[in-house]
Amino acid sequence: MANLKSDKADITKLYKELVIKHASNPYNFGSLKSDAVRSTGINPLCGDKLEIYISTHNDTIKKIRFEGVGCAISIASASMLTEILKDTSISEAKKIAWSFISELSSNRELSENDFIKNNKELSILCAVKDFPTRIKCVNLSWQTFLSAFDDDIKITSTE
Amino acid sequence: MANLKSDKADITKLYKELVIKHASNPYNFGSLKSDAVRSTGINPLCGDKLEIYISTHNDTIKKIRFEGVGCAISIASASMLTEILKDTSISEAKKIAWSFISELSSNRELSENDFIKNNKELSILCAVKDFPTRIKCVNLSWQTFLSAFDDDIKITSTE
Amino acid sequence: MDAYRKDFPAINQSINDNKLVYLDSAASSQMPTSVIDEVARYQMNDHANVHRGIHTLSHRATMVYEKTRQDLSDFINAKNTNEIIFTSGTTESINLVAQSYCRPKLNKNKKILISHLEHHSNIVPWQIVCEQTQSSLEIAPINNKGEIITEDLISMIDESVVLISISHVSNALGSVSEVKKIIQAAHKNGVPVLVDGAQSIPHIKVDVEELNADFYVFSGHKMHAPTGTGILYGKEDLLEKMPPYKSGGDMILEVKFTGTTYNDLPYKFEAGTPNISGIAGLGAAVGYLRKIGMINIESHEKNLLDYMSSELKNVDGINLIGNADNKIGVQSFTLENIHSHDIGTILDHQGVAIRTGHHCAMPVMEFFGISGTARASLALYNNKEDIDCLVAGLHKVNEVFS
Amino acid sequence: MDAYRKDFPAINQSINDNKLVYLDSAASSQMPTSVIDEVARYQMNDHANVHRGIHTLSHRATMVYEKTRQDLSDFINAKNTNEIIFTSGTTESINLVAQSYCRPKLNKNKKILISHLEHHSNIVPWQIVCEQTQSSLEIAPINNKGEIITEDLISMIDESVVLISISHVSNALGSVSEVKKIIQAAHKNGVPVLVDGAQSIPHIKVDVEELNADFYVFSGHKMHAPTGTGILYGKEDLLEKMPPYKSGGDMILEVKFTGTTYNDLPYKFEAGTPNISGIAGLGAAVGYLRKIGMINIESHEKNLLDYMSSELKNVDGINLIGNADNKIGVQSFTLENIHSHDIGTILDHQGVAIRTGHHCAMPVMEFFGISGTARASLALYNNKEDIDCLVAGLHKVNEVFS
Ligand SMILES: Cc1ncc(COP(=O)(O)O)c(C=O)c1O
Ligand SMILES: Cc1ncc(COP(=O)(O)O)c(C=O)c1O
Repeated sequence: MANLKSDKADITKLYKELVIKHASNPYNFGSLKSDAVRSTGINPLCGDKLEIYISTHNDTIKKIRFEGVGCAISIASASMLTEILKDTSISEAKKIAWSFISELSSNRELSENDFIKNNKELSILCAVKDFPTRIKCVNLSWQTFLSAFDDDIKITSTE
Repeated sequence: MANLKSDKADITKLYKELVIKHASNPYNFGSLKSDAVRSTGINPLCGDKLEIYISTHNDTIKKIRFEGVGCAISIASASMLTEILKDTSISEAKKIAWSFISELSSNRELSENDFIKNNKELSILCAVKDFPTRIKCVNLSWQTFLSAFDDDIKITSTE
Repeated sequence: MDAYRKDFPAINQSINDNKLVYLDSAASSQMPTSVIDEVARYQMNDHANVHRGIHTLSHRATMVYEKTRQDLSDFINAKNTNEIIFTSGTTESINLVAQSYCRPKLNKNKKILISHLEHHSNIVPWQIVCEQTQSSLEIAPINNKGEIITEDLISMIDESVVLISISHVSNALGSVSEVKKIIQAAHKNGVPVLVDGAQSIPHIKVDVEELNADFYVFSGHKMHAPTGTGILYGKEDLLEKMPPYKSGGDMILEVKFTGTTYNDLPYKFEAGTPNISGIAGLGAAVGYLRKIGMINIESHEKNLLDYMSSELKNVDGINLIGNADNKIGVQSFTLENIHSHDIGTILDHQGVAIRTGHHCAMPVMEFFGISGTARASLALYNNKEDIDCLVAGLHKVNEVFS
Repeated sequence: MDAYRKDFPAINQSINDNKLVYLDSAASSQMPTSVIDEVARYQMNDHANVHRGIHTLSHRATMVYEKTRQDLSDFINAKNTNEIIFTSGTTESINLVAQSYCRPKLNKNKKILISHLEHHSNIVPWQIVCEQTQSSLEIAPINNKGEIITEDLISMIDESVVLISISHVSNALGSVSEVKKIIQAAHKNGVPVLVDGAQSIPHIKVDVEELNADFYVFSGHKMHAPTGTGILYGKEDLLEKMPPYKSGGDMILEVKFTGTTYNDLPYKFEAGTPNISGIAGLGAAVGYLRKIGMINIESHEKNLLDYMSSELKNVDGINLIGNADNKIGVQSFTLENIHSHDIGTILDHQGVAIRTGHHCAMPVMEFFGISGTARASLALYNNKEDIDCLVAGLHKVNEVFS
């Protein structure tokens, strides 16, 4: 007979509170036409593939969309990314992306970054730190976003 | 300080009783001219190299010589080989060589082969069975001899 | 077979406060204590470099190493130990054949023939060698059950084919290919066949002579031995004619700057110091499998796979991928609207370890129009309780996503 | 350093009724308990396939594996872990560079430059790739002390040289080459240098950045880690541009029959399931060496080598081969009229393990006009008593042959 004790609360909590809401109905899902910057991200472990489209005006991100296939966590992360970075300046957006990625690789319980601390959903998403195999799923969209502004790298891989 | 207990008696015995006598003054050392069959043996582990020259008449080995470099055990074995196989028929010589080689790979304490049993020096040389890393040194000349009559193989390697 | 569970320390542990249920043996299997102990024993008592020394430890190490070669030769019924080449794994074995056997024979009029069912390790080395030689790589099709369509493959065989390379058992779907039939057809056209046995060797009795395979390759770590060990079985006359792949110490007779003479089989293909402790463990693993008996393992796993496939059907929204008539060891599946990674994570938190994603078989995923599957794979130590845990775990996944 | 002897189970045993005196660490060194235990611990608790799974064991295995990469990166002062490629050993590392870096660049107007002092593993791969590409292999000379003649080597460098490949320390003679000077001269001509560090890494502190080596290669089993593990260090910009060597699982981003995209560094060069348990042991070995401190190891061994070389001079008929001004780790010698194998056998029967023969360095033997030497080699666990046993054993050899 199956011998299952109770789950750690957090994984189902993370899914139920945040991930499924975004993943089942992601924000800004779709593409932009050819004048937008386009950046591709791949996670070779899962075969996930993400395209992010960014259209800017006067150094501000006016539109941002994504499409692709991925697990609920990576889709949710991309959905949140588009919501958060829309209407910010490119330099501000890059700063947020960098802080969030480095937050995920830190050992801190609670973020010291003001932006992350003050964003409820990002704070919850940080709980993925407890599931290290999935950090790359969260990372994928953020790294793909950053590589859009780096001429050398056009395909991002999280491994 | 050095902490040496007594050797097993046999290794020095083997050297002293048999090997050094042959190795320091091997029988039939040298080459034969071009009409003789010539066969080369190599032991890649040690870089040993042996040439055996055989001249036959009416299916009988008339002259047999060897030259090359090798450890005392392999030189002694080659020296004994030339003494034993000289003046025997080719088929008899091959039989002796085969029996001796298979004797060396057997687990028997005492040989069941009459020829080996009756040849005092070969019987002593069988003691090399207790030093398995050196069996190939003994084998080299016998295998090289056999390969002289096998058109496919001209270079014998004991590894 | 439950009696053997206690031999595997790795499966007798808790993960995330649950008893571990290890259903990922197709990726890498766990080792019995006898293997782990033999590795440690070797390292504590017998270790030295092989083939190069005349002192006692070097002799012992060589004996251990060569005994495993003999064990493997017996295990797969090779003609002799010259046909058993030690490699670092299936991947290296295939690369060796691609570069050493095929590359010199390939040109723009020649082909390599594989199937749509292959693991990346049995695709990419062929893509590369075909590119290097401007030859073409032909892909035999599969059907909706996930089986190689044997007649189609056979109809693609002609004299321009230098080698056919197919898996005995698919790692993604568990489909057992009609290897013997394919080999017979290939040989009628004078074409040799490499069989990728990575997924067959731990599960069924393999007899290379009866199959008449020209090359048969597999990995130690999928048969309860340490990683970093693998086998290339090849028919002696083929191996004899092949140039070395890697070069260095041990694979030569004589090195001069004017030219080098290679050593005989099997050493010609074993350049450098090999994975001796791993090979010691591989010998112990073969001993363990022979003690239990491959026939017993096969029938145990067959029952278990039947049970698993039928129990899984009770899970809401499940779609079983791979329904070959002859299937062993693994069941792949998807859940409606739930990505395989999410399944994997939620199962892991219940102690159930399965594999998710493309299983290094992207073309198979593409064929089914999916990005990946969840895959539960079996080994001799699994039992019905493991499957019950998997099914209960999947109910939980559905609940989280509901 | 005697305190560390107890850490090595293999050297605390009897051979042929004598205490083992292990003087063959240059062939393969013994493992401390911490390494043997880490391998077993990994196998009992953490084993699964790496990089491919999201369940807990797969994550743990990946962590163990990648931690060793970080440890090695720190140990040799690489810029980052992308510069550390896991291979099965020095031999494979050299083959990889020969085939992947050099082969595409070589043609009949190009050269590879090595020295007369090299191990077969640093000769034969170059002979083969030069033959494959009709390019030439140039050999820098050595002198009677057994040293590379640095000026002569440097004078052979020009733009037609695609790569210089030399050993940091000779395994046959212990000579330390002037690697830094050679690298500087090479770089002036835009020529990259591979350093074969198989015999340096267990004995001295290696800093690839300070040396400015382009490639640095070594084996785990010579640094108290398991066999079947090795490292290719390469500068990131060089590795980036190189095509893969082996191919298969893990080294790809995407496989399609229309074309395959390779993975990033370091995975591009790590096809197939790697030797994970061996790598776990390698991490523990690096930890062990760092705990003791390479500086302490170096000075201990230096004293011991001086003692050995001077004590050996007391043996009748001895001829020390290799008298480099800067020498570490090994002393080769011959005894008048006694073949090295006979020396080896008689020593072994007194429990003294040395290596005899050509040490996979036939050209060195040829240079000195001999077929082989006896070679005693040191590791951190050796002491003066070991050397006294060796010398007493050699007196016995002379007595047998008298
Ligand atoms: C200097 C040198 N290079 C290369 C090698 C080959 O190393 P491995 O056999 O571990 O590949 C060795 C050791 O045998 C060596 O001493
Ligand atoms: C069918 C098949 N072929 C090849 C491989 C590659 O094996 P390895 O990674 O041990 O080289 C695997 C396992 O991953 C496999 O399942």
